[in-house]
Amino acid sequence: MPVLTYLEAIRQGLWEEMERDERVFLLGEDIGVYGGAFKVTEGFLERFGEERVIDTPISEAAIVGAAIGAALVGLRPVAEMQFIDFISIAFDQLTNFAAKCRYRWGAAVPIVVRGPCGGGVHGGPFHSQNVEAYFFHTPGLKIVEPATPYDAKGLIKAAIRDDDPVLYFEHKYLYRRIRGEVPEGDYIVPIGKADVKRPGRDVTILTYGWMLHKSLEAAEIIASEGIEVEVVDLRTLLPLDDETILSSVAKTGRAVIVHEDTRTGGIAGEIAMRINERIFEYLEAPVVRVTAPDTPIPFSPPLEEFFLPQVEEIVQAVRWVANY
Amino acid sequence: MPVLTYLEAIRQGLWEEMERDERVFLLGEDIGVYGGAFKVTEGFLERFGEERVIDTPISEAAIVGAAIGAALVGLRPVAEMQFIDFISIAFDQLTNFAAKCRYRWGAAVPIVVRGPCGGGVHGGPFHSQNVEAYFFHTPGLKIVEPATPYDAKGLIKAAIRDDDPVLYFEHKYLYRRIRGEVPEGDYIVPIGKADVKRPGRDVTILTYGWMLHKSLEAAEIIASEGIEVEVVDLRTLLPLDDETILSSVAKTGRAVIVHEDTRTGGIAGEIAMRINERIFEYLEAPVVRVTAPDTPIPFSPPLEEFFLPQVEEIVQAVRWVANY
Amino acid sequence: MEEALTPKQLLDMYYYMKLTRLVEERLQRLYRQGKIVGGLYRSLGQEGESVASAYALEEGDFLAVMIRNLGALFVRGVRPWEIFTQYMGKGTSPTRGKDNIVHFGSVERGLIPPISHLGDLIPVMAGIALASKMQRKRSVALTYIGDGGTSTGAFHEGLNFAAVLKLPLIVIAEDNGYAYSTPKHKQMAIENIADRAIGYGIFGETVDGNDVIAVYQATRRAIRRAREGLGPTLLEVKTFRMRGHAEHDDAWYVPRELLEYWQKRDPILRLETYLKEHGLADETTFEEITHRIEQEIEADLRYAEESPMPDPQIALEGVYAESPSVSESPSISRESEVKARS
Amino acid sequence: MEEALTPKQLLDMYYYMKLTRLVEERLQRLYRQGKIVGGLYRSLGQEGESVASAYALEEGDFLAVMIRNLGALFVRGVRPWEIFTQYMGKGTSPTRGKDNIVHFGSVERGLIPPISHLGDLIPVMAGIALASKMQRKRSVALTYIGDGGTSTGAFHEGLNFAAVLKLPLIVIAEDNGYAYSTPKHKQMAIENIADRAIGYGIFGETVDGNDVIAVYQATRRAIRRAREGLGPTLLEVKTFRMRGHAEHDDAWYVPRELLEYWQKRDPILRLETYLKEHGLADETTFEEITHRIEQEIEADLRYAEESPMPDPQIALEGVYAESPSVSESPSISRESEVKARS
Ligand SMILES: Cc1ncc(C[n+]2csc(CCOP(=O)(O)OP(=O)(O)O)c2C)c(N)n1
Ligand SMILES: Cc1ncc(C[n+]2csc(CCOP(=O)(O)OP(=O)(O)O)c2C)c(N)n1
Ligand SMILES: [Mg+2]
Ligand SMILES: [Mg+2]
Repeated sequence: MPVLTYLEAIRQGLWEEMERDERVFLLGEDIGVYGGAFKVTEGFLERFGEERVIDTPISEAAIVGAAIGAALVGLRPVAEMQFIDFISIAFDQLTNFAAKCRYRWGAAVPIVVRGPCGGGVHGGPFHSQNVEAYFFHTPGLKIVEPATPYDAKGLIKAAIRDDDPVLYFEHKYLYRRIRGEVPEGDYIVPIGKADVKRPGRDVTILTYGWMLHKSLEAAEIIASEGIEVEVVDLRTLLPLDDETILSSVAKTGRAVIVHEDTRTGGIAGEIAMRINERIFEYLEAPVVRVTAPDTPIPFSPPLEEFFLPQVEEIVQAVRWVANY
Repeated sequence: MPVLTYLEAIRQGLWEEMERDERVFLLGEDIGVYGGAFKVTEGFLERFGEERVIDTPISEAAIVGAAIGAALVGLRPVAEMQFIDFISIAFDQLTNFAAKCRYRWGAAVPIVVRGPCGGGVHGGPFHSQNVEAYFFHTPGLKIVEPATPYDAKGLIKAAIRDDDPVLYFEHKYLYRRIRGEVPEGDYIVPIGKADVKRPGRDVTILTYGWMLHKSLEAAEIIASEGIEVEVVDLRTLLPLDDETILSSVAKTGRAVIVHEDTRTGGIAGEIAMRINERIFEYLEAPVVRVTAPDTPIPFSPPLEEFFLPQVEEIVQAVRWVANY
Repeated sequence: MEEALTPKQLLDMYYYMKLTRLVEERLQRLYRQGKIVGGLYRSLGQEGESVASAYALEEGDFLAVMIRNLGALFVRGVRPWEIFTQYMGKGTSPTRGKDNIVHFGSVERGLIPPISHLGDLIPVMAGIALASKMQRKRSVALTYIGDGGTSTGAFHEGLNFAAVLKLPLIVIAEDNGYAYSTPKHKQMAIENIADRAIGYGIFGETVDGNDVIAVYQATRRAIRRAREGLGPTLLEVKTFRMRGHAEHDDAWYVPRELLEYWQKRDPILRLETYLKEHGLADETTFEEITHRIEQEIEADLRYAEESPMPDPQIALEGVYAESPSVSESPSISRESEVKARS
Repeated sequence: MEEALTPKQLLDMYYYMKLTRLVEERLQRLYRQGKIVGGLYRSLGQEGESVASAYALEEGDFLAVMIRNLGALFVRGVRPWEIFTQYMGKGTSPTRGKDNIVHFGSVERGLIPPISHLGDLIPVMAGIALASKMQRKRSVALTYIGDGGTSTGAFHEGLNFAAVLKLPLIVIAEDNGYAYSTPKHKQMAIENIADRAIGYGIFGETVDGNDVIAVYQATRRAIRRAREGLGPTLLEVKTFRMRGHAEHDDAWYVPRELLEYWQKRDPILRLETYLKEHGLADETTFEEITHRIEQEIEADLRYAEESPMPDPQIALEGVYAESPSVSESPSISRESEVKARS
């Protein structure tokens, strides 16, 4: 099977969907001529033409608004946010317009809004954010964040084919650093399904995005101490895959939630709540979380590193719950 | 002591702060000549003049942006959102500009953004929302929501005097329905402090806003069954008053979190997570929550009533944890 | 090159304007009787521009109204019972009680409902216009914005986006003097909203909004340009809001002289005068139309009043395409669930 | 009524322009040496408009720059070490490593830093102008926006807000041909950004951005009007971005002829020519200034290079006014805490 980077996998998924379905089109800032700030859409303009690869003005609200309009009348727009931080400007269109159409008047809004999220590249406070928690609270939206090339391709296809608005977060740290086998041609990673990336019986780590890789590292380290960690890659953040989450934690009785996003109001809270609501009596230890602290994300490398959750913290958290 | 409505208490607090400190000024849509859509600022224009009571264009991003600018140079702006639902348009200014100034460059942004939130008046999907969870995840912001006239006055004063950006949510259902004793003259309800509105030893209810009143009703009902509920009014949602929350739950060993806001990603998750992280071993039962379901808020009375958490649901939840 | 209106078309427009006014008058009575849920927003005095602009559209075009464009909905096939049931929150309403007022529509009918947030429709309608262009359709997208709504960022982003991509979008800017209690001069430092067209490089025009023929013709021009690929138009209609923002607002802040000035320019009266002067109708015609409308209203209102309120369970439906797994109610079923899991 | 510049002022401006260029050239070397953290944004070719507009300000005025206004910062007292430490993420940088590039400032110095989100500064600077007006101060607020940034909703909301309230705000709109890879004609369907002033009812003017005297004088006019209570100005400067969006971008999409055209109009060369033609300076003057700048740069750079990186703990500080109770790290301390609580 071909080995692709995470970025190439996204590109391939987008490309194949554009080939498959002419209703699919792209819009965003600098995605055409330039191929996107991270070159995800490089070559698309040449292949698919200006009508399906649209360089827009710097107007995130209009980009998302126009995507909504086009989706309402049957197209399948994929809008890029140059950095996901700028989605804050489309917050209103997403949470009030896109998310509520189906409920209010039965209209489908099959848009995908994608863009690079996350830290690790010294982007500073406005080019490094994780924004899932801002949208996680909006019924009507779906949120996915792949961690591997395989999932990246499968999820972008699923997102485009989904009949509801999907936010697709790409972790920029993984773009060119993570490679993996990706089947040629068509396949789907279903939205709403988590994936056990490493099976284990003692402690469950629930995570996604870049932190999957740190968690797998931590699991490897801790395995030498005889603790077998099960690492669940959430992949879809909304709706959460309760079944996979709860059955893993019911099995291990111990859960560590790891997210790169800041702590208070991050999605770990909801997950812990669900575990506690549904399988309280299976818990052998408190559910703990490893997250960034409650600050903006700082720029300078020593600060950013201190801010971001590190493997060692995950190891310690796992040890702590294992020994509870 | 004089008895005021919740709305009058807010008005009095605002008025006294305007009298006390000439740096305080108001801006928003229709707040001057008209006195605000809900008449919170009625009479202010006449007393304080056009310079301190500014009718603005319909531009929530500019209203909040301008408030930030004025606050940076030493003023104390209080911005009104005509309905809190429209704060979505100022989401970017609040989460990216206001919240991060102090951290990035040490600048204080002492703004207050206030407005009517919540359901119960058949306002439909865009005039009834609760938006706390959207801002709860932003380090640098503070969030308060009073439930009583006393707290309403004390918190608006605290919010105006606070050196950081504060979102002040007023529940429109309570405006004219809730009355209570309010001291004349100056006092403060400190930001960051919850309040035990009813002491009890068996189960803790953690709640705020309109739901405080429903929770007190539920506590009353359930008292006849011999279950003594402690009702904690959070009042400040960010930062949460961990001490009051945890010591109550550590005492009762049982917690029900009640919020009017929708379920997934609502602030109940964070609270449950903290309880679980810190006082897991004191828990005699899972922490449960009574919330609105994961849908937009519907308009028609039977739908809205079904959507909103009801006293009977709180009673059942309390019974369930009490008997666990 | 003006497009002349036939007598039939003029009478058609008259019917829709009158229908709008009478439905709203009936709504006002219902409001006073406490039969309406929530607020009532009237378009008194603005029936002309709403009807005439929508009347200029053709099949396949898309329309998105704001709160004062009830007349435009009627032109596009909406019937009074839809309005009554919406305002009453009935289970038979187009949204089954989920949303209110003119917040309903369907893509099939070419009707895109607004959300309350002013301005948001403009980028959305730009997207519909974009789709039309991409699919080589003739369809145009038409929407409205109040003088107040033009202050929103969405207005700007949407119009500029449409301008750059030369999309078949028509935005009718309604200068009706006020945005809630805020007079236009506190909303913008210009006299004519159409001047904003200059800053977008699009067509701008200001017409008398209470002259239905002028509005119709200007809209036709805009539509023609749009279909020819010449891009968007910002068409300003000068009119006046003859009631408060909503019925709870008695609009004491509006000078009486302004109301009197515009009262004399009532669009329905003006059309009546025109029709009479041109020998196209007389009082009998108007009475017949009014009578017909009253009957339609009675029947539709009866249906609405007899309709049941929605089944509460509907509140949980329709969030996602797949039958949604809406969160269960709190804790009651939880014990059994936990058991089921073990 | 033009305000003449004294020879001293012209040489001052020359110094700041040259300082900007040489600091950036040094940054570019550092960038290639891998000594810079993150991206490098140059203002090559735009030093003139940045310096001249800021030079028109007086004490007590407020300035907020965007990424291509390094020169404006120097005019207002920023020194090269601040820039070097910012770009290197040093603990001695004005933000102690928390933010990067020109994202620093202080109210006392009258410098308001941008956030990355384009357009957001305009409402914020409108608020500063509002405060100035309310407090009966003479201060004006001046900020910049790129051709691309004018497409944002914040641009519109902020300018309209300032227009209605007649605030002392000056927005310098920099038409530098591109927004990242996007040429201006894909950003807007107009030739001159200043035309947008018409839609706000404010003063608009377009000047040659590479003519520092023209920019200075136009800014002075705008400031004078602002101080007289005549409201905001949208002042467009025509210039060109002579490098890529940032240093990683080689700007292959920019036609070579355009670069050549603008190369000939380099603002520093033009000022040199002017100074020479008017007998105000000769090559020696320029060499002396350059020499002085080089020495300043060396010293400041040394300081920056020798500065330590920030103490990681700083990452947790300064979120709130009161010493923040930043969330503790995960689970390690938790056991003892639970104990403490019992
Ligand atoms: C973004 C936003 N802010 C505030 C409101 C509240 N609001 C509803 S209608 C209205 C006035 C609208 O005035 P205008 O656009 O002139 O329309 P008109 O009512 O005159 O037809 C306001 C402020 C809103 N709906 N959306
Ligand atoms: C709201 C927003 N969207 C996207 C970006 C990403 N971005 C940064 S600079 C830039 C281009 C800016 O162009 P322009 O405003 O013309 O300024 P210039 O770089 O030419 O000085 C873009 C798209 C951003 N910073 N903010
Ligand atoms: Mg109006
Ligand atoms: Mg530019």
